[in-house]
Amino acid sequence: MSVAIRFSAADFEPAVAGDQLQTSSRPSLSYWQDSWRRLKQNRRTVGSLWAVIALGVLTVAGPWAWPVDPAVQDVDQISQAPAWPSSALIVPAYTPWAGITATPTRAGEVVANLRLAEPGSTQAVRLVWEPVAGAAGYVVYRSVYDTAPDRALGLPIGEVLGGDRVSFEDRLDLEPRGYWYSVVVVDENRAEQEAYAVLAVDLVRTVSAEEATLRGWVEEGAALALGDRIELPYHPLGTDYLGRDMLARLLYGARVSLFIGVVAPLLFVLVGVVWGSAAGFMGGRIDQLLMRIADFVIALPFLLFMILFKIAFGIGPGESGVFPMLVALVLLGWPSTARLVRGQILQVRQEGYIAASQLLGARTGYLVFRHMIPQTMGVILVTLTFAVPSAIFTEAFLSFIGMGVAPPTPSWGSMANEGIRTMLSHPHELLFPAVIISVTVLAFNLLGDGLRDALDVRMRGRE
Amino acid sequence: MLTYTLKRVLQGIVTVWFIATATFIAMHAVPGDPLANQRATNEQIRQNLEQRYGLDRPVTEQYVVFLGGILRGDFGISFTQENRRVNDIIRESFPVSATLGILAIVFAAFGGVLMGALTALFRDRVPDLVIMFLVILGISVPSFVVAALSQLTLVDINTWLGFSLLPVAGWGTLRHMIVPSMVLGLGTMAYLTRLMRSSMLEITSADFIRTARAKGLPPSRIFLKHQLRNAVLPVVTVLGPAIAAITTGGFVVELVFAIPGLGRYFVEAVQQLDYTVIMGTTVFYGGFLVSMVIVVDLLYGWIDPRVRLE
Amino acid sequence: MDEQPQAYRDPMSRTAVRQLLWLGAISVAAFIALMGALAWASSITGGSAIAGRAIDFDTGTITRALAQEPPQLDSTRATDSVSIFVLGHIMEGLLRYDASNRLVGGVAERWDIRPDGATFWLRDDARWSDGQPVTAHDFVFAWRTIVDPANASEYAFILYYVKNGEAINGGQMAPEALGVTAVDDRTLEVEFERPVGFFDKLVAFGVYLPVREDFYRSRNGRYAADTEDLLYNGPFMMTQWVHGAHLRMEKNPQYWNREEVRLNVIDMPYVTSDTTAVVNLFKDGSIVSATLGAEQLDDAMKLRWNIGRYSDGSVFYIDFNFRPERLTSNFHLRRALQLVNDSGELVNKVIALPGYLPAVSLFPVWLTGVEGPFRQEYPAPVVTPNLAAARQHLELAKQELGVTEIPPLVLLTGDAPIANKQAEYFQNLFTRTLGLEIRIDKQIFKQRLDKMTSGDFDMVAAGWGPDFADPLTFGDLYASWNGNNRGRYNNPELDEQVRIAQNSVEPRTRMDAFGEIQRILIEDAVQLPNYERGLVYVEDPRLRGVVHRSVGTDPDYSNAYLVENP
Amino acid sequence: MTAASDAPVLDVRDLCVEFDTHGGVVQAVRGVSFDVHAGKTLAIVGESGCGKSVSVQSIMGLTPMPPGRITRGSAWLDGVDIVRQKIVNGEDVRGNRIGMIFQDPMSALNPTMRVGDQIAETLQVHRGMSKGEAFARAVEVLATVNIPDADARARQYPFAFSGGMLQRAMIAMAIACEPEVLIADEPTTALDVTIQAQILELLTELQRKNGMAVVLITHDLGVVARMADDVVVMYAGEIVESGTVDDVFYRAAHPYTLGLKSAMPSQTTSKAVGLMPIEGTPPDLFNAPVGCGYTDRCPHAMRLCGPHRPSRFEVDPGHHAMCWLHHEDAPRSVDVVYRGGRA
Repeated sequence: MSVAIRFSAADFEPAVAGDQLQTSSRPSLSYWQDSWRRLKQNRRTVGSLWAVIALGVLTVAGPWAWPVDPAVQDVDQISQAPAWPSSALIVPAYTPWAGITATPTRAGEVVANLRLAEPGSTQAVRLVWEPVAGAAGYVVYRSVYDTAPDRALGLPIGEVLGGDRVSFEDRLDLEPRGYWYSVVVVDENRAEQEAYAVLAVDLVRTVSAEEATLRGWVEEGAALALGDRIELPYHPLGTDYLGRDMLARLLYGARVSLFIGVVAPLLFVLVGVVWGSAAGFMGGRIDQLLMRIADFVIALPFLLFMILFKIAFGIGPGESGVFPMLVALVLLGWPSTARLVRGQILQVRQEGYIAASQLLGARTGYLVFRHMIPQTMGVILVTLTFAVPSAIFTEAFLSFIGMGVAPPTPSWGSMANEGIRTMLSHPHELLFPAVIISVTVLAFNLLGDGLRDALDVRMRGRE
Repeated sequence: MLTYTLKRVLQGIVTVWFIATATFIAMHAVPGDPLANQRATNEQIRQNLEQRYGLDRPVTEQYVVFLGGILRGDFGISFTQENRRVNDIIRESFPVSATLGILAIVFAAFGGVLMGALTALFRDRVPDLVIMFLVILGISVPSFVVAALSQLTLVDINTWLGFSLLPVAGWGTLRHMIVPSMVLGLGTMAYLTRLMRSSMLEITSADFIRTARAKGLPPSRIFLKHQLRNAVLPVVTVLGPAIAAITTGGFVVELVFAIPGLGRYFVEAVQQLDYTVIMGTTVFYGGFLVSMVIVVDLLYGWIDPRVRLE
Repeated sequence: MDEQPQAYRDPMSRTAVRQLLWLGAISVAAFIALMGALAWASSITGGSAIAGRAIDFDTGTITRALAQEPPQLDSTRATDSVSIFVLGHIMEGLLRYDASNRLVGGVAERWDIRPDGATFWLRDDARWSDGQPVTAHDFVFAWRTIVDPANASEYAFILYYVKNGEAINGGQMAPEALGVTAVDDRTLEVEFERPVGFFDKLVAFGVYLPVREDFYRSRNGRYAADTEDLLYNGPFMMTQWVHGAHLRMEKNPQYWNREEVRLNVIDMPYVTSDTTAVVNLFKDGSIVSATLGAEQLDDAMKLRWNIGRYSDGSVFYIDFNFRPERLTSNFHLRRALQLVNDSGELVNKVIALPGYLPAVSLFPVWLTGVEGPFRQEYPAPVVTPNLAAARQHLELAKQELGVTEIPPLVLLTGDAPIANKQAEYFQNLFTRTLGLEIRIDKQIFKQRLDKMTSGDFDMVAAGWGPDFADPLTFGDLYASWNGNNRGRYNNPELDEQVRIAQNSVEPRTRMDAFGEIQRILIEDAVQLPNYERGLVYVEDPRLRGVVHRSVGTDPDYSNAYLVENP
Repeated sequence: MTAASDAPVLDVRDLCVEFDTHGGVVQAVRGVSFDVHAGKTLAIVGESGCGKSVSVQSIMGLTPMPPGRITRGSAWLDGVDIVRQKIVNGEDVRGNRIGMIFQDPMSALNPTMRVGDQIAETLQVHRGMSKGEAFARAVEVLATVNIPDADARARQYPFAFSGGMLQRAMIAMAIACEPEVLIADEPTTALDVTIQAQILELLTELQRKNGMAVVLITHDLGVVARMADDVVVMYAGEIVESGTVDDVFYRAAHPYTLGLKSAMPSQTTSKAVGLMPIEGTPPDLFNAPVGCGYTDRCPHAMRLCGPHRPSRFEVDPGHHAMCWLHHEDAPRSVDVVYRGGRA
């Protein structure tokens, strides 16, 4: 038996109510406090919450923080990758060049003394060479790689007709880098000779004073002497296919894409949930009817009906039809969510507590929204987070057929669509929109997951 | 079971009829003259063309002719592909698109279930995060980019190997199907993975899993027979609409991999307002989608007896 | 209490992973099995055995891709470039182009073209692919079918040079009244509606090809629907045609000039309009040639491919709407826009593709004038961009229109990538320089066409490709009676010059007329020329003798040959 | 299967289970010991939340760890501590030698699997039977649990079964491998009274037939009176009284047991007196009480009950109670509690 502990007689008086009340149990939390606590604990969800807030701030304050107009085109800096600010040399304004002719004196297969008529610049490269007798003309090639050893002459940029015309001016997309120009003789039956003359040049970026003022790089009437160097407008994230500042376009694009990317999915998931739960709950003929209507909507040719919408909403040329686009997106997206929610509701309907709640006189609406839909919250959140990218890209497609956002307003989706075309040569035009879309999708996905775990009543009480 | 299928098939036919009618009305409501072409033609030629395609008759009459045609299984002649019957176009191109679509769905379903289960098992650990990241990347990059990049890597692999492991484009043999169907199925696989993960997590805390463990069943059996089977249900429900998305989304893959599918006709017909091809492809796709949805529902009934098909 | 009970998760995940891998293995096997089954099912209908290599020396086969399925191989109704490319290889007209692109005899051995008509003497060894000789009747039947309104051919207007062509096509006369008769099997007599100097170029063009009547009628309406519904008299014949998937042409044993044809097979197992896919096929060594987009230029140079260039003959410009109620009918407004338009900047900076040339006139550089190039003999008046002058014209326009600010102008454009980029460039240009508000109206093909015909635009980005190698194919575009004059430009002085060019035969007067047309278009600022489109392409060095041309069959493999190691 | 006369089949010693929660550690089970003899039924009684389900489930390894943790104690079956090691000579003990049934039959069966298959599963796994053989055996077992038309029923799915029949199916599943011990975690709570009686009847009959030991967890003293041979009363994660059913019913030696009895309706309860519920709620085991957990609610609480944990007094041979009233210095005036033969 246990060791007898000596007790005094007093120990055995009846306990007095006040003195030894047990301390109260742990703090009780309401459902929402508990969810909020669990949400805060999940590092990834907090991170994504901050990301979403950051995106919101970016949309509102962004254009104010980086005051560059996204529609301004800088034709000299087209599709520039993000780089350090560049400068340009002031040179006299460009005047068309009549070119040089010379009577061919000696025969031969290749032109001689291929040289520059004036120092090469991004404004123009003027080649001059000695003519060859019997030549019907010359073809000029340009490559960004050395043409030796295997005669890879690169791009044919021009053809000079007539043996006596011995000059060529190249103005095609000149960038401040090295080029290899080659000139090949063409005989009378238009066959190019094997031999070629090659000239390596290194170009300097130049601009004329008038152009600089026209483009707004310098204030009106600023004193610009020849030979000065001026700073070109700096584009931290580079420029797009028309030389517009990428960072400014991303900030402005956020307004359209985030609005569409968030509001549209919310709307069509909402419609989907209501439609699906009605079908799932009611069952029988109504369920079949609702589901058949869902199939009907999915199978319609999307492009045809979008054009019809455009006319129905009377979107004039060049107007931004954001509201009709929302309607189009909602009409497109709800069937898949509806079908998913219906599937879940069919499972939930069998549960005991649904019958119990019905017994207690719960009306259908309350029953569906209070009991059934929280049960399918996990699946709904997944569809919601997947709807974000599809909404963004459908918006891009709609803008492309002139129904959504009219140019020059940018949107992430259309920027990504344009970026696809030059994916290999200028990857940054696709990379930045794709990255920021991924960040948005990731943020909403993690937030969705975090919400699902936090709101899931079964997880209550667990850490 | 049979009566249910018959009922569903009947409903399917009515749905397809609705689809055809809605498309017919929309097609005629959209502005643009189907016969106009780059070069203006004189009045006489316009009348002859209209007669050949029966466009000179009022719309209602054209509709009756069109319905009669469908019942006889004749969709008429294409406006742009001038001497090809729409039936031939569908007969030759639809099997290709259907093959591509079905392979893509199967790939997406298997992949989605496997990866979804994996992420649920290793919740919040390395595999979960890695797969989650890939899924996010998969869906936030437009499908055209995925197709173009995969074709490019295929070219690099072939050049690196020195012989062509897999053909870069074209159609015909088995090897042509592998990469395009995977690319087409990628987006849906990402979606199914997330879906599977969410339902797996919910099933793990269900009571019958506790009973299964109390029966001393080995973990693998619990996972396969009890957990997986119940978790697959929401995935199956979403297969129906996913098939629609894939077959219509096939246009991009068919363009990049030079696959003679129905996708390009589906899109170009609308651009060219080629009435007969629009109707032909829409009715056919509508039929294909409706039958797929019926198959999926039957499959669902087989997996989850609770949803006994009343 | 040292060892904790195994955590609930560990055994579960290890075995489950084995389970998953096992499940993965089955699914891969099932996937392949399903592919086999579907391949068997689908290969019955579509599909094609792919050779896989670009050039096969021992069978003399080259493989290339097709931009699209040829929509119409009935030569009496074909209009698009892909159909004309195929027809150019499987059929032969009265005349043809030789290896160095000069006009030589085709089915005709000798020919004589006079101001009022022409006579062609056919060679006796010209055969159809079924062995029967090609006779003058085949040409008579073909040309009558083209102008027959029941055939509703869009190219019928090219036959209007032959007597009564236009009347028949308008339904006033019977096809038999056409001014072409077969004097006997070997001689063909043609009577002109009005003198035409370039009739030799016309008969080398796809529309004037022969069609044998008995065979045409025997196919009862299915002529040219499939390989067995066509008769071939050209260097090649079609041996396999899986629509939209695979088209194969083999050397035509019956062709009279078969010795000069050195290729045996032209195999086209890929049909796609995606340029990146075609370039990837070329990089993979599956096809002999590919057109390069801006995207692939860097790659092409890095891989040291030999790159060619040719002009596809078409010109692109901005058309104005001259209907009275439209602002663009005001000359000063158009002049202002013309003075800020710099096609050099558009081509050199924005489009940046080597094949393109800045356009300064409606007539492209490749057109031949009296002897040398047209543009050298009749240089276009130069419009140097001048902002100050442009703004003055803008003020004049505002006064004439009685407005303080020009209301927004609508620029109608299509949905091709370059059209989209170009429209945004002009929108910014006109806003930056003249402060005009431009609204871009993006439409897909048929809707754009509909708006162009109904005049629902202020400006439209448009273009025109040549139908035959003579300035007239561009010259008559702005004639008031021409259906393609979408802006309804109406200038009697220009109409007068077009009639001169149409009716006279003497080259000097015709070219002077085209020179005048060019001056009027520029001085009246009727259009803003943008660029002359050229294509940059890569070709397998082992394939030689391929001819590229702006009008007609392009590329032309009739005289191509293979070189083992270049 | 004749069990050794008095050696216990399952011997649980000083089992402690803790849970990590957001507020800190909850000691759900604070040193529980009991043993189960073949052919006999041990009832574990107590209010919900006193830790009776947790202790049994943690022995069977069903509590998710984390957040749960078994910090002390062991459970001996056949000389092997099954808390540490579930595999005894190559076979998993659960389902094979210890069967278990749960409270809510509606959700305890896999909805997408036929009932017959779910029973056959245990036979396939533990007895290595083929699918057909196991299914046939499953039908027999279903018959033994008085399910009519067992063969057809075996092919049906759980949703086609009523609550009672589902419970029978679960029992069939648990006894398919003729386990030595059957743990029933509130088997009848979810069922209405008539079905309850049938299930209890079935359990006793099965026990009589194959002599298996039954651990019955319930909060219903009526069920205990009917079924149990020995009883263990649990309160706040501890066993406050244990003994034979007569000890606990007629010679209750702990104020909590008395409280429970008086709160239970029986034929003898007169309408006038009515039922006397026990005021207050059991302590939250978030910070487990130092002394006797029942102090707050005990009418006879003394000053030492709060600070000091009562030791375990043996009131009769095999009948123990944890209450300071049994201490020799405790005042005899309060004799409501049976003080055993000694007093």
